[in-house]
Amino acid sequence: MTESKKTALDVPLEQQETVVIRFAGDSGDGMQLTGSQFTTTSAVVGNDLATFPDFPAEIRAPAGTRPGVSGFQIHFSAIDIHTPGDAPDVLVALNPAALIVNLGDLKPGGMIIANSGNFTARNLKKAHLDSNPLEDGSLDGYRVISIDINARVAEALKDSPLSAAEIQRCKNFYVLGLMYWLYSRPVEPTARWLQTTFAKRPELAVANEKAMRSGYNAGNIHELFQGRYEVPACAEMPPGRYRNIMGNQALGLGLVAGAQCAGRKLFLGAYPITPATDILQQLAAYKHHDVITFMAEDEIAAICAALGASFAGHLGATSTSGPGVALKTEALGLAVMTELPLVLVNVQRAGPSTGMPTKVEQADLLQAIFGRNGEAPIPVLACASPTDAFDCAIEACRIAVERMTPVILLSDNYIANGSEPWRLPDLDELPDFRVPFRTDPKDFQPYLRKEKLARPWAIPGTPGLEHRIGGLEKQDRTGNVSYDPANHEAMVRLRARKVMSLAEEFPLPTVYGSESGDLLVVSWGGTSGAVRSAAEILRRDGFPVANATFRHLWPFPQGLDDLLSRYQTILVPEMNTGQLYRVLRSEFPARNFLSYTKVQGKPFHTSQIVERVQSILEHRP
Amino acid sequence: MTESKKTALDVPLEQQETVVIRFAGDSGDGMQLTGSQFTTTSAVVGNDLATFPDFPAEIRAPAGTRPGVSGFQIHFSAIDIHTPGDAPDVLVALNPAALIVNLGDLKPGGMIIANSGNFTARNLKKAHLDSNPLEDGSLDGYRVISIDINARVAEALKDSPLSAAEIQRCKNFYVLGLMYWLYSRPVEPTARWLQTTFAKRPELAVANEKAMRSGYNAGNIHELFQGRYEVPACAEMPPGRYRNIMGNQALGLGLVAGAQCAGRKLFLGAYPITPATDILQQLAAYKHHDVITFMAEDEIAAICAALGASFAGHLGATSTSGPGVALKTEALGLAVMTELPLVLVNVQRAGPSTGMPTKVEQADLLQAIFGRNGEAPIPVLACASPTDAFDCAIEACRIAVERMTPVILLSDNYIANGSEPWRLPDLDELPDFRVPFRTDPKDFQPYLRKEKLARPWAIPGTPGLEHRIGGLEKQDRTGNVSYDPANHEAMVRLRARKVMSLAEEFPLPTVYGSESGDLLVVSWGGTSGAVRSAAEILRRDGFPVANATFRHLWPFPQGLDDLLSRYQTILVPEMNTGQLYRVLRSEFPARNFLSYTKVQGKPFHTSQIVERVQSILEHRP
Amino acid sequence: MSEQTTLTKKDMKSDQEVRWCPGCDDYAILSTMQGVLANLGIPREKMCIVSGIGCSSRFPYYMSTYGFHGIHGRAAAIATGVKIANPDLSVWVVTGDGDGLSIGGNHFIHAIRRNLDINILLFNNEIYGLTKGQYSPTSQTGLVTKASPNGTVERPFNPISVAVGAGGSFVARTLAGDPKHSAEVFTQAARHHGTSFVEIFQNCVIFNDGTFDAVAEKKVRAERTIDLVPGQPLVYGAARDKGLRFAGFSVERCAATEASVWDPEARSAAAALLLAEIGRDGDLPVPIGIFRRVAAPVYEEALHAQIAAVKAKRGPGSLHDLIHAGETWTVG
Amino acid sequence: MSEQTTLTKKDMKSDQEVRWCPGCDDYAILSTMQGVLANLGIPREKMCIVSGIGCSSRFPYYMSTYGFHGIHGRAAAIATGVKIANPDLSVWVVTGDGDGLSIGGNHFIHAIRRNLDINILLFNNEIYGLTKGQYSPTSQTGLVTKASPNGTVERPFNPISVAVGAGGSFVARTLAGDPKHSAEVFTQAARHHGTSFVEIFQNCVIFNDGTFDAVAEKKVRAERTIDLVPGQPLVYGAARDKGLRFAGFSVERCAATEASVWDPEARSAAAALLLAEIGRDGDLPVPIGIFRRVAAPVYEEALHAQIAAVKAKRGPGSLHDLIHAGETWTVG
Ligand SMILES: Cc1ncc(C[n+]2csc(CCOP(=O)(O)OP(=O)(O)O)c2C)c(N)n1
Ligand SMILES: Cc1ncc(C[n+]2csc(CCOP(=O)(O)OP(=O)(O)O)c2C)c(N)n1
Ligand code: SF4
Ligand code: SF4
Ligand SMILES: [Mg+2]
Ligand SMILES: [Mg+2]
Repeated sequence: MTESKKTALDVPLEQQETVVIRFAGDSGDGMQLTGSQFTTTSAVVGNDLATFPDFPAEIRAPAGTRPGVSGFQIHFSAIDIHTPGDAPDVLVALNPAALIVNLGDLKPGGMIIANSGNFTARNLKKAHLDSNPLEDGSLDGYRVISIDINARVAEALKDSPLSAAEIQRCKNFYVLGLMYWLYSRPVEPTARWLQTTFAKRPELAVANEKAMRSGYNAGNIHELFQGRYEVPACAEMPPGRYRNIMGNQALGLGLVAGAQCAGRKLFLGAYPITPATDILQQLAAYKHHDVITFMAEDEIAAICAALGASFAGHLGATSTSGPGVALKTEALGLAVMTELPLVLVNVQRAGPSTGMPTKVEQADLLQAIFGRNGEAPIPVLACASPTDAFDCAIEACRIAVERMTPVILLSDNYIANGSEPWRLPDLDELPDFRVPFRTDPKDFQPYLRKEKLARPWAIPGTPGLEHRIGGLEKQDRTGNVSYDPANHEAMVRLRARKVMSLAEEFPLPTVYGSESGDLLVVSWGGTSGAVRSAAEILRRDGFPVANATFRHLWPFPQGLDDLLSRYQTILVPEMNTGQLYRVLRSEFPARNFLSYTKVQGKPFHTSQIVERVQSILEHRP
Repeated sequence: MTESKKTALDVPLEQQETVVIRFAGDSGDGMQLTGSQFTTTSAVVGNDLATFPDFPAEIRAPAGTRPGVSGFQIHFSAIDIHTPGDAPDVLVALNPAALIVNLGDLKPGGMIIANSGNFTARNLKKAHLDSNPLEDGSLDGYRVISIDINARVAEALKDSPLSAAEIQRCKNFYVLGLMYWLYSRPVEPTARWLQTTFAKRPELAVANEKAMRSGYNAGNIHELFQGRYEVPACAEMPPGRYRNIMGNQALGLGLVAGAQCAGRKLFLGAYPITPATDILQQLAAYKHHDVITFMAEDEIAAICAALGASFAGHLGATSTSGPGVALKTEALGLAVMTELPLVLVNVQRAGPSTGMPTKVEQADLLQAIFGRNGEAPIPVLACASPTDAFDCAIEACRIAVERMTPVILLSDNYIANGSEPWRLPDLDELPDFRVPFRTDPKDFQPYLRKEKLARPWAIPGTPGLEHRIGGLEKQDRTGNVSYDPANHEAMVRLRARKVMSLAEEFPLPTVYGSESGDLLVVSWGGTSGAVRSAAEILRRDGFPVANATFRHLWPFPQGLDDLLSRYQTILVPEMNTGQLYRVLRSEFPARNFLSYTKVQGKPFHTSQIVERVQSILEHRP
Repeated sequence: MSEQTTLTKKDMKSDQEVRWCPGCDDYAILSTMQGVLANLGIPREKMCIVSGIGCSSRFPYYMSTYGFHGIHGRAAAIATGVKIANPDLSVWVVTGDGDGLSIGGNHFIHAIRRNLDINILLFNNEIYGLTKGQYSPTSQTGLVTKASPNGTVERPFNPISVAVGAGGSFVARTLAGDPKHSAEVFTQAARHHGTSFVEIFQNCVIFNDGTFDAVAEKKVRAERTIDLVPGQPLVYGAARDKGLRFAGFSVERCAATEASVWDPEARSAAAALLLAEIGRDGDLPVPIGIFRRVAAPVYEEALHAQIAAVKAKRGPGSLHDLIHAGETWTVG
Repeated sequence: MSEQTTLTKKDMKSDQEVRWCPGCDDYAILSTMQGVLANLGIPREKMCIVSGIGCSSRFPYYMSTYGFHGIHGRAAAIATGVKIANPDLSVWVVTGDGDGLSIGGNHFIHAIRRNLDINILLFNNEIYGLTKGQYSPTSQTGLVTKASPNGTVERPFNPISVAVGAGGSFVARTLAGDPKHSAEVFTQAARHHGTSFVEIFQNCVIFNDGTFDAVAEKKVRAERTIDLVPGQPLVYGAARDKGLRFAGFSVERCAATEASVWDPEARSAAAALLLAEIGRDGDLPVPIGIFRRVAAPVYEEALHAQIAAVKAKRGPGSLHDLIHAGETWTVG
């Protein structure tokens, strides 16, 4: 097939406010790359956006099979958005497995762009399909654009020096070009990226660019598409320099920044575990940023080494997921007793036990707040979006060093792997919370209190401050071992006060919508985007609903009861069986909470929240 | 000094309803033995009783020092009692350290029996005392009986073939004899015990008996005592055969009995930890009772081996304390996911971290209920007294095999080491909850549900039932690995229902006192005795207060809200910062709970509860 | 006991789709094990495979025996419970270099110390496969992974040395890519009475491709490995013309005729350790086969013998007596 | 760096009352260590002692240095963090046979593998002292304890073998009751560059009294132990007239004049393992002293060298650049 000469002008151009595309193919098809290129280009044209990848479960399944499908969803928009979108408007499916695995999510009437060249008998069988969905009518109701991309790429690159197999690996750029055409985006940013990335293998840069441009040109064929779309730049984005960032990345950067704000080296002790591994890997590359990563033999060693490093004057941190937190539980207690700074990051995944390691859940909240033996209070924060992870990590570092305490920061798989544009912070805006080490031996006592009830940070190497710490109960001030009953009670309450008095400095969550009323929807972590989007839609449609995102989960900010008291009902959507709901009910028994839960290893759809709220409001007395 | 010829008739005999004695001396003085002999004899004369030892902290401290003091408190009574008593009426102090460490607990005006022979300058110094309290007036306000027991024992045994050092080791029997005289108890039971115990060393039996009888006779000297006491038999004890038993012992026996009721071998995987070690040690001696004990390399291996044993058809159990539970957390999740029977016993101690390992606390409740990653519901029971531990252990075993689930049984240091008379159960009264293994391959599916939502117990070795289990999410019925969103939600809810529906079979706690009213005091675990005693005193004194002990802490029995609703206020005394209180507030937000906490590594005194209740009732509107 | 049936390799396959990466060496091990287990003369229901977490630990799902896919690092502990509870089972632990030697190192050495009659297969790919390629405690120093962008600075464990140091009674090594050799070693492991430990050089085609090529690749294997066969001389080479011999506490190359005879049953494990020390980077051939095979007391047997002795002496325990033990008295 | 001061043994004592049982061997070790540390020429503030839980793990409280009494089994892991964070410190891990080899076995072997420049003292009393006397992974088979009323059926670890198997670069053994020998070994340990492991035969007078008497008691010590001194012949006996010599992979008694010369720095650890295998129940003298002392890369040095290399190459990292990395764009 030759490139069509028809121009874009031949088809109508439709403005859309917001679009969701899911790219899906085999693990080897490069869908993540396609997605991230589309993301960058959309960012550059000024859209707001949010993305979420859908990796196959842990092990690389054989090519062509359903478990081998890899997906990437992008939501790009002319307005402010908060989630990667519910149902895709467009599903790009590079093989039968990709089609069948993702079809259920597609919007009714949505568009399917299928690589018909891969719908062979063999691939259909691998996908456990008895017949070809492109032909058996099962896709009726969708707009199906069926293209033999294999053939088109082969044709487009027939003059390339690459091997046939290598040529086929350019397929994803063909698709990318096609989508650029369809959504009226420039190919240049990607072309430039190809040139730098493959600077050492220019033939690859050339081939991929050519594939992309062929795809772009193919879009002009109006046999394929009845129209083109345009999603204008988003006017609501605050001015500034931006980059697109994933939650895990932002969190890692936040730890680096937090340690710098504290004037300490960052020591990350970690043991790999999905979906937290990225943080370790990212920081391992920051050796010139005063970051030490120690990959330990297990989670226990990881946290213990971090604690040892904190004792020695670094800012100890440890990143993991639920099963790893379980293993770190005992050492967390030691951190509470020794009152050393420590940041524990839990990138939550679906449990219990090994559960569904690549799927999202936020079911470790109760563990974070209550899951230790003895009275071992620890502040708990949760990040609400990929970019929020940066700020949360800094705040966690601040609390840790200011109060000499372990801090738990909750993220989740959805935030960790989701991405959104990040307005890059001005470094001068970052807080300075340097806490000097104790050096003066005069009247030194290791458990004497300073501001915020912190004990002094007196590190080995300092003459005259030699002292011993440990997990046995400490005598107030001296830190000597003590079994005195009254001292124990005093210390238990002191440790509690040190943490609970954070309530005084935690700000109240921002409320969107009216300051009082029938319904407040509260969210934390991975539900926040969907709740915020839903509330905006609802308010736009005239429903009197407010929403707020909680970052500070333990303790709750002072005045929260008062804030909550202004609403008749407080809806708490969660990806668990109602954990925050339980805690809120216990802390604010006078308020009227309603739990709404989804435990499917998948985030809420905005529409689910919308519907739930509508039904609540409809059934008002 | 020669034995006085004056008879008991020369001093007045006073009846007392209830008496508390604390025996205290150096670790090497044999106070535990003295206490337990006094206990047995008091039991035989028909008193109700409760005891509690006060061991020195973990390591044997040097003789004569304060940390080296060992104590044993016995409360014996003509009426039904529930605690080892608040303040002792009598303190027996064999050396200065024992006196000074225990003096603060003694009742105002209480009696001190001091071994003046040990109040030497050297011993005073070891006890960090500047002057001799027997002489410096600091004991004014107490009735001090000062006896040079060292000299008296030497004198009494001057014809014994034993060495001088050995003779001094008979001191505790001299003291015992003295106390037998004072409280009008027979010396014969102990004499018999000495004869059997030292059958192979009759010279020891003779010497100790002689020491005891000299002590007894010495009591007759009215220069020492102005009167004798008698505590009549308790008429309230239900008829039956009794023995005195400690909580850990009863719990161990309960596990043995529970396994037999289940028709399974008991497999205890454990790693030693204070105060749970006894259970392992006790069961290690039960090899002929179908009990296997496996002392593992750590707590994780202990629970994992127990789980493996359950998979293979035994009843797996694991005993530990808080820090050990922390380490077992991850494996508990695996037990939830694989749905295998498992009983985890947590004998709580004071935390956080290593805390005060020999002291009591009940601060692991939230950990038990909520302390796991993911949605991992586990039933939680708590025993309320030493003898209750037997019944609770059997119930835990029953739930574990009937529902194929891990069960957490909470005990604490106070219950574990306390003792009380146990009306021995009729073995025919024990429940029969044998659950047959699945053997029929027909339609076998490892995750198909039976009654109570349990899955079948199909053990390796059974032809035709070969299957695989593990920690990844299970497909309903087949048990195959599944990442299906709807299946996950269904399974999470199914596992929750399996546990939460226990509420239907859990009985409501017995309420003592009126069925509704101003105040209900609820207790669990180690607070139960004090609460029950306090409530009895209060009711006797006309205060309208009811009390109830909770065994079933997760889920709560059905109808509990209704029960609670009948009281204006519900007081929740706890040896933590209010953990049950928090859970109750969350589960029953409409009720009015009041938390009352003591976190001193020591149990509540009955009087503390009495006073708290009085002050609440006084401040009623 | 169910009657002995003849099993075929196919009988050992479960109905689950195998989900390792195409080209992964795990397929080869699976296939070999299916053959070996079918031929042990043990009925399928008497076999139980316990694993931890990792690519390798997916193994039990693909076998038609009883299986327990545990949690990370704890396979040996779970297997210990299974074996004690039912000594009649043929228990296999399948683990990886991460599962068995990183997080699970403690249970690993303790299982070997206790010497239960179980078999531990460690799929050593010198990488954490399942978590997408971080260096492991067996990775060679310098390995670049995402967790070690500048190369790992850690010294690796030698799994054979660790097992020997922990008192291993059966310690062996084989190559995933040599099914004949593996089958023989697995069979020997199954026959050994006590904990049998087998390190398997297993290629992870995705994250650590080719690590073992220098010794394990078909073309070089004969020259770069030497099979330790009990009672046989230490001979290797395609022509079987080369040998190794001991000289004091070192080992050197020699003609086949002068090769030392291999005795994995010697009292001392020193020679085994010496051979274990031969690395892939030197020019001596890397030993595979049986490093160590000695008789030692088996934990669950000693335990059950002790239980039987107590029972024999004291008679079967009576719950009634237990409850009524100690000082008792009657009320009413 | 603070100026070098001369420390006396008394300077090393903390103000805390020592609380071990009267007669416990731990007192002797404490006293010896106080002397050794005072003489290292290291200022007190540069010393950090990290322990787990157990009687032995109370050790840091009694020293006037920095100390961290950790949680059970995790001392090596905590010490790893301390040492990486501040390589300038002299870091000592004090642990027991339970703390270090039972629950802490994994961190133990991994510390040895990584070969940080730390010193690990394992107080081996073959019992769990603090929990009042249960058999430990080093208890002799048959030991009757409350947890093993019929005698334990477990095979013990040999701590020296475990350390050798894990790749120990310095492995030694001493007797608590021989302060001169201990002092020498501790000093050698401190001087060694890498993880120094010292097993100390330590008598628990309460729960396992006399376990080591057959070799460690003053009266028999000269005949029943042999001190492994680098470069010296393997000679022992009160008259120093007896010796050991190697014969193949075994060791035998001989006249002092025929004794083999001990080389703990040999390439292979096989000889060390062979000597470690000599048990207290045989009639060969039990080796104490230095089993192994070899140079090996030190973890924290390699790590910091790598960091320095990256810094040298890329310059000190800028947070601004890190944040602004990748594709960025401007709005407004
Ligand atoms: C407690 C816990 N920590 C970490 C993980 C993540 N994890 C899963 S497998 C694995 C390493 C696997 O390596 P290996 O045992 O060598 O197996 P392979 O995949 O290479 O076969 C890790 C770190 C986990 N599942 N659980
Ligand atoms: C997590 C945990 N498990 C168990 C214990 C109980 N415990 C304390 S010390 C100890 C064993 C100590 O043995 P060892 O290390 O040999 O020290 P020793 O007392 O003999 O010097 C145990 C089991 C604990 N404190 N923490
Ligand atoms: S990641 Fe490596 S070890 Fe895992 S399945 Fe793929 S090739 Fe095999
Ligand atoms: S119990 Fe044993 S090891 Fe512990 S202090 Fe006493 S004698 Fe020493
Ligand atoms: Mg691996
Ligand atoms: Mg010990």
